[in-house]
Amino acid sequence: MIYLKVEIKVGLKEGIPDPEGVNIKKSLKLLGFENVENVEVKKSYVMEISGKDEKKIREDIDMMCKKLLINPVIHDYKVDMIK
Amino acid sequence: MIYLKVEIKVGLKEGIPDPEGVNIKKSLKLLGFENVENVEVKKSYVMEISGKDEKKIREDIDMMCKKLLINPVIHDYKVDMIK
Amino acid sequence: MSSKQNVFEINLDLPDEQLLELSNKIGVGLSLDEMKSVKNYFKEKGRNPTDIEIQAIGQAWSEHCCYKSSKNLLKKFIFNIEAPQNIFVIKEDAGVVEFDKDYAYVLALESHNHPSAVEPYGGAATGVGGILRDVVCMGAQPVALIDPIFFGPLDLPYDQLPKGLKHPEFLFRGVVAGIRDYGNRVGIPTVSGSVYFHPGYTGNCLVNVGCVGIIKKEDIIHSRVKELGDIFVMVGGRTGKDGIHGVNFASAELDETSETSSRSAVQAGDPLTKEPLIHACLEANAKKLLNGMKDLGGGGLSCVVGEMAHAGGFGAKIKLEKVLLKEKGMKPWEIWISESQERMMLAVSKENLSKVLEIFDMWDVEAVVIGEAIAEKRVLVYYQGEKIFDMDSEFLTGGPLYARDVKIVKRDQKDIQTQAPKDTNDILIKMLSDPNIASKDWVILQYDHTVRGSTSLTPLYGDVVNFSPQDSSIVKPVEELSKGLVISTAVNPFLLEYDPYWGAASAIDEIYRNIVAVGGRPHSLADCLNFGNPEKPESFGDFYQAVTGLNFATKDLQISFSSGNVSLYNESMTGSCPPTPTIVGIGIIDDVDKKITSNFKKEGNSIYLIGNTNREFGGSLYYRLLGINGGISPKMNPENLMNYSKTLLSCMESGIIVSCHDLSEGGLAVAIAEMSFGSDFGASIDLPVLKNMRADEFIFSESNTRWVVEVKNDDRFESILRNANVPFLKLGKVKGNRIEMKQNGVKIIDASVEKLREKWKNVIWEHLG
Amino acid sequence: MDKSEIKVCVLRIEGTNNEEELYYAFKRLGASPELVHLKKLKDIFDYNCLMIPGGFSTGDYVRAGAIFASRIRAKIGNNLHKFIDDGWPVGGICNGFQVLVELGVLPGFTRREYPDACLFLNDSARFECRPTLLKHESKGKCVFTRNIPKGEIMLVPSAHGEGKLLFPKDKESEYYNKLFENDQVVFRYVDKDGEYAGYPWNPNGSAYNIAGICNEAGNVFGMMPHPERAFFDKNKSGMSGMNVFKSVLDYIEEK
Ligand SMILES: Nc1ncnc2c1ncn2[C@@H]1O[C@H](COP(=O)(O)OP(=O)(O)O)[C@@H](O)[C@H]1O
Ligand SMILES: [Mg+2]
Repeated sequence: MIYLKVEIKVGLKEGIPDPEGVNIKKSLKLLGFENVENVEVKKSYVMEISGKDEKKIREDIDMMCKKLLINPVIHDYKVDMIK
Repeated sequence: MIYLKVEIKVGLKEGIPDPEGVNIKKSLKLLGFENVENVEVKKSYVMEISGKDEKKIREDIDMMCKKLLINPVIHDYKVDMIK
Repeated sequence: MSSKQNVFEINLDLPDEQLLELSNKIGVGLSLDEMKSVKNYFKEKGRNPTDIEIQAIGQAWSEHCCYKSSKNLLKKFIFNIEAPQNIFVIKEDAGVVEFDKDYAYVLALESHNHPSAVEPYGGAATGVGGILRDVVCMGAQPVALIDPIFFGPLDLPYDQLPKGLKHPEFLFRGVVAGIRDYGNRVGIPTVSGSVYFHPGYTGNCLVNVGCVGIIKKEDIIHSRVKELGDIFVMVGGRTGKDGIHGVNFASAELDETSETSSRSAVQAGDPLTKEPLIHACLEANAKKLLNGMKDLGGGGLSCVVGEMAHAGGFGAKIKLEKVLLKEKGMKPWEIWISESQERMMLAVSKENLSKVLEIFDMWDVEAVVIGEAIAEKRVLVYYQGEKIFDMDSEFLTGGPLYARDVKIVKRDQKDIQTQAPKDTNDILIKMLSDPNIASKDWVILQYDHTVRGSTSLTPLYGDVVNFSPQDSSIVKPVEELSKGLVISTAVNPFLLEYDPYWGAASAIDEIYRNIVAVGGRPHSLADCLNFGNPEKPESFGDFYQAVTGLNFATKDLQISFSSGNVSLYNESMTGSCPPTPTIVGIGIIDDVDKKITSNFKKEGNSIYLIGNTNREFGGSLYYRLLGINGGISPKMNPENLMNYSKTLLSCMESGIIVSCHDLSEGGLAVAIAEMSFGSDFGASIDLPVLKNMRADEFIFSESNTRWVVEVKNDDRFESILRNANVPFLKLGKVKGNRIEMKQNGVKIIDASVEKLREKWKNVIWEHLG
Repeated sequence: MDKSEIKVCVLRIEGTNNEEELYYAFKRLGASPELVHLKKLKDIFDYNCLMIPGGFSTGDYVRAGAIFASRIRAKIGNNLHKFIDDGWPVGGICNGFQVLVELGVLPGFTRREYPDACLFLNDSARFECRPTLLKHESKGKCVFTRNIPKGEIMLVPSAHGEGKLLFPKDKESEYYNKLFENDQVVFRYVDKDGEYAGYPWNPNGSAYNIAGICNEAGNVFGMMPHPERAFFDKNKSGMSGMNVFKSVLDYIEEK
């Protein structure tokens, strides 16, 4: 049994419109930050997870993403092992 | 004039409970992922930003955070230069 | 015509099978016959089409845009029902019906099924966005949103989920979040809806969205060009590659590859662009600066320009490079058919142009001139000076019509004798914990249903934290008037699956009951017909039966369908969805303060049942729980429905009835339990002894045209009903904090309100957390 | 000043969406409210009262109220403080309350460029639209509730995802003490018996069931629930949201 701390980073796939990013950029410009472009918003889930081995944990994370955290049609995700 | 891609990571300060994380943990457990603990949710803003030099850009980012992106009562932030 | 500028000639001089292949390859979804008539059209013109021309035809001739399978039947059974209160119905994006002498209300209902099956959050959100535009483009202020949604079972084991499909729970979460985030952010209350779970929706979730708006009659505006030289001004969001081929996608079955192949059909809603867009459009219209307005929905610019010009008796000349884009490198045909969200088209006369642009500037909404109306009835598109599109609008907008084969599947219906259950109490508990009956507060309380400050009756209502489900919601749309709009949703897919004809008729009965139950006079309807593949005769047979059932039930009620939508091809590898003609009903209540609610009011008041109870268990929850497939489906009689309703309304008017709930799934037992949930009161019921029905059958029957009422003055009530020939039964009293039902002194139901409420409240939460 | 002369500025930008109800709340009482887009606001001193409505100003994308607050600060910053110091009333409802907190004028213990409190995600992590019971706690300082007797209980709808009042961890007890000592706690969530109760009576998990507060002077006020949506006394309880608007108009009339 091992314990890992992982970070699952979720972003939008290339070409998927991102109203949140667009609106935040607009607000930053209105506040005088003219020098900002291409704002993207990402979300990440940091969690502790246990399992038989790293492989099993990876599989669990993939399932978790599929079942709850992301939609593969629009999202990309990346998993970082923190420790 | 230089251009940088930066990631501003916003998280909750130590000791501030994270209802979203708690909720996601609960949903994951309902889905059968009993092996998950301490879920935290973070948000990050990835953007391209231009300025005279890196120092000026850092200052701008700090201003942006202070003026808009974070509330110091609950948030911490960290800036990563991506390129 | 030019082949520069990224525009290509499409060679149609091909043998049949290659024609069909071509249609698939370029994603226009045209059938062989359709491809052939396109080929002939261009042959006569002596040239081949450009890619943008054939793409435009693909849009305009899709099932979604031109109703090619359903139109004949709709004309015969739906459109021809008339009602005097209609001002302007069926013809445009939304129906317009009289509210009072100065005001009209606007009603629209749509499906956003396929996009939601692939990307539930964005699909549902853009569904809300789209229906808002349909109402705004009549010039109306949206005042309420409605969201009937349908999914597979929440507890479907993952290993039974066919590949390429998303789990019902994932879809459900995503859809609700999409509706919530969009509706709440634009600030229009989501006041009504329904949630159904049925295995038939596993591969075909349905997301229907409705919207009601209010408008001064003098401000009604049409979706057409008014005068020669009218300028086309495109306003709102920018155009991108999102939502290309959305309508073709909506007009095909889903399969394993839909997830990846349909990425371009994914749309994202931007409520933050929509909210000021609504303000700006309504302000320009109220200032009489617009000649016409239409939303960009399915088919994008391609449909909007042709239809607006055609409806006004004109043509159009467009400079496509003027369209503001989200991204570089879009091909002209992509610009022309993109379904990016939050866009509207205005027709403006020259002298008003600068004033219109000023208003949009004030709201920080982008607006650009992209062309003008011309006398010749053609659509001409130029791109950087070169003509790339030249077609007559008649041909473009005149899609094909089909008389599809209808095969009526015979459904034998016989009355069945069952054994009396050992524990009727337990059956009631099972019913209340069935996800289709259980409280939907998990969904409803995430939607802001009180924003705009005009919601007079919320979907859940009771004593602060405990709620009874209400049959309809009420919105008071005009500051100076005490009049309200009563809004409700109905359809029971289990009844329709069992019997499409009577199931559809039952939906009309239910919507009527729901409106009357809160004190409203039924006034108009909208229908969203969600069915399977119309090219399959049995599936189209279901469609045929359902529309004839709707016709039978509605034609004498003096209300009509003012708006609607057909969504076919709700079919995947798990088969077709159950026939689902979602009905939204609007009623009028003259004084919103006289609304009737469903929660019990006072101990000692009498409880009555109105209407006749029959052995009608076909498609019922009771037989489902017993695992029986059989029985007779509930019938309805429009004349009785009208008569009982009229009588109930007059009793409500005179204050004799203090609460009311209609009987639907689970029958009398469930209705009484629900009435107790929003109060602290139970009920003590004495059941009649009937020749042909046991007590359990009596309390679980799903016969139509019935209500439970709580009454203050028994004598007056009984005499009014007797005089009007309305059947009624005195059942008992509001009493204590238990639900007790006895027959001949024998208790068959005995449970505390608290316990029943707990069961009813927790089911969905236990799944979703 | 006569009521009809009282000019109330109901401030809007994209995404505010309770401004019409708020406008009517003042209109029905005979005042002269105006819907003013932040872009068009010339001088706050043209008005006698500033109201920030609910909704999702700029979509709430960064954080509830954050962008609206920044834009107000950029546009009228110093004048807003002067307006407040001169005793003119400033009110925020729901998202408006969040804006006033982000602006740092509520609870207003420190006058700095950044907030000294936060309205944080509800404990349920969800948007909650439900009726709530509020107990009026102000001893008379808050100019928006002076007409409401202390201890009165009102039924007012709530509809928000971020309504939990939070203070900096190290200042928590100091700030709560101050709030109570200074008579800055205006409304608290209660149950049917008038007791301070947990979820769902308290829809967001706010400490001490706090639903609305004012500044030390009593002229800046914010609350999460929506009195403008309960303007009329539908439930015949004798109390309605109207009293909030009537109180502040009476105050201005006397001023
Ligand atoms: N998805 C939803 N969104 C908004 N309101 C809903 C939704 N589902 C149900 N409701 C509302 O909840 C109430 C009860 O619904 P339901 O139990 O389906 O009623 P009925 O059985 O009378 O059709 C109705 O007012 C209905 O409009
Ligand atoms: Mg009902």
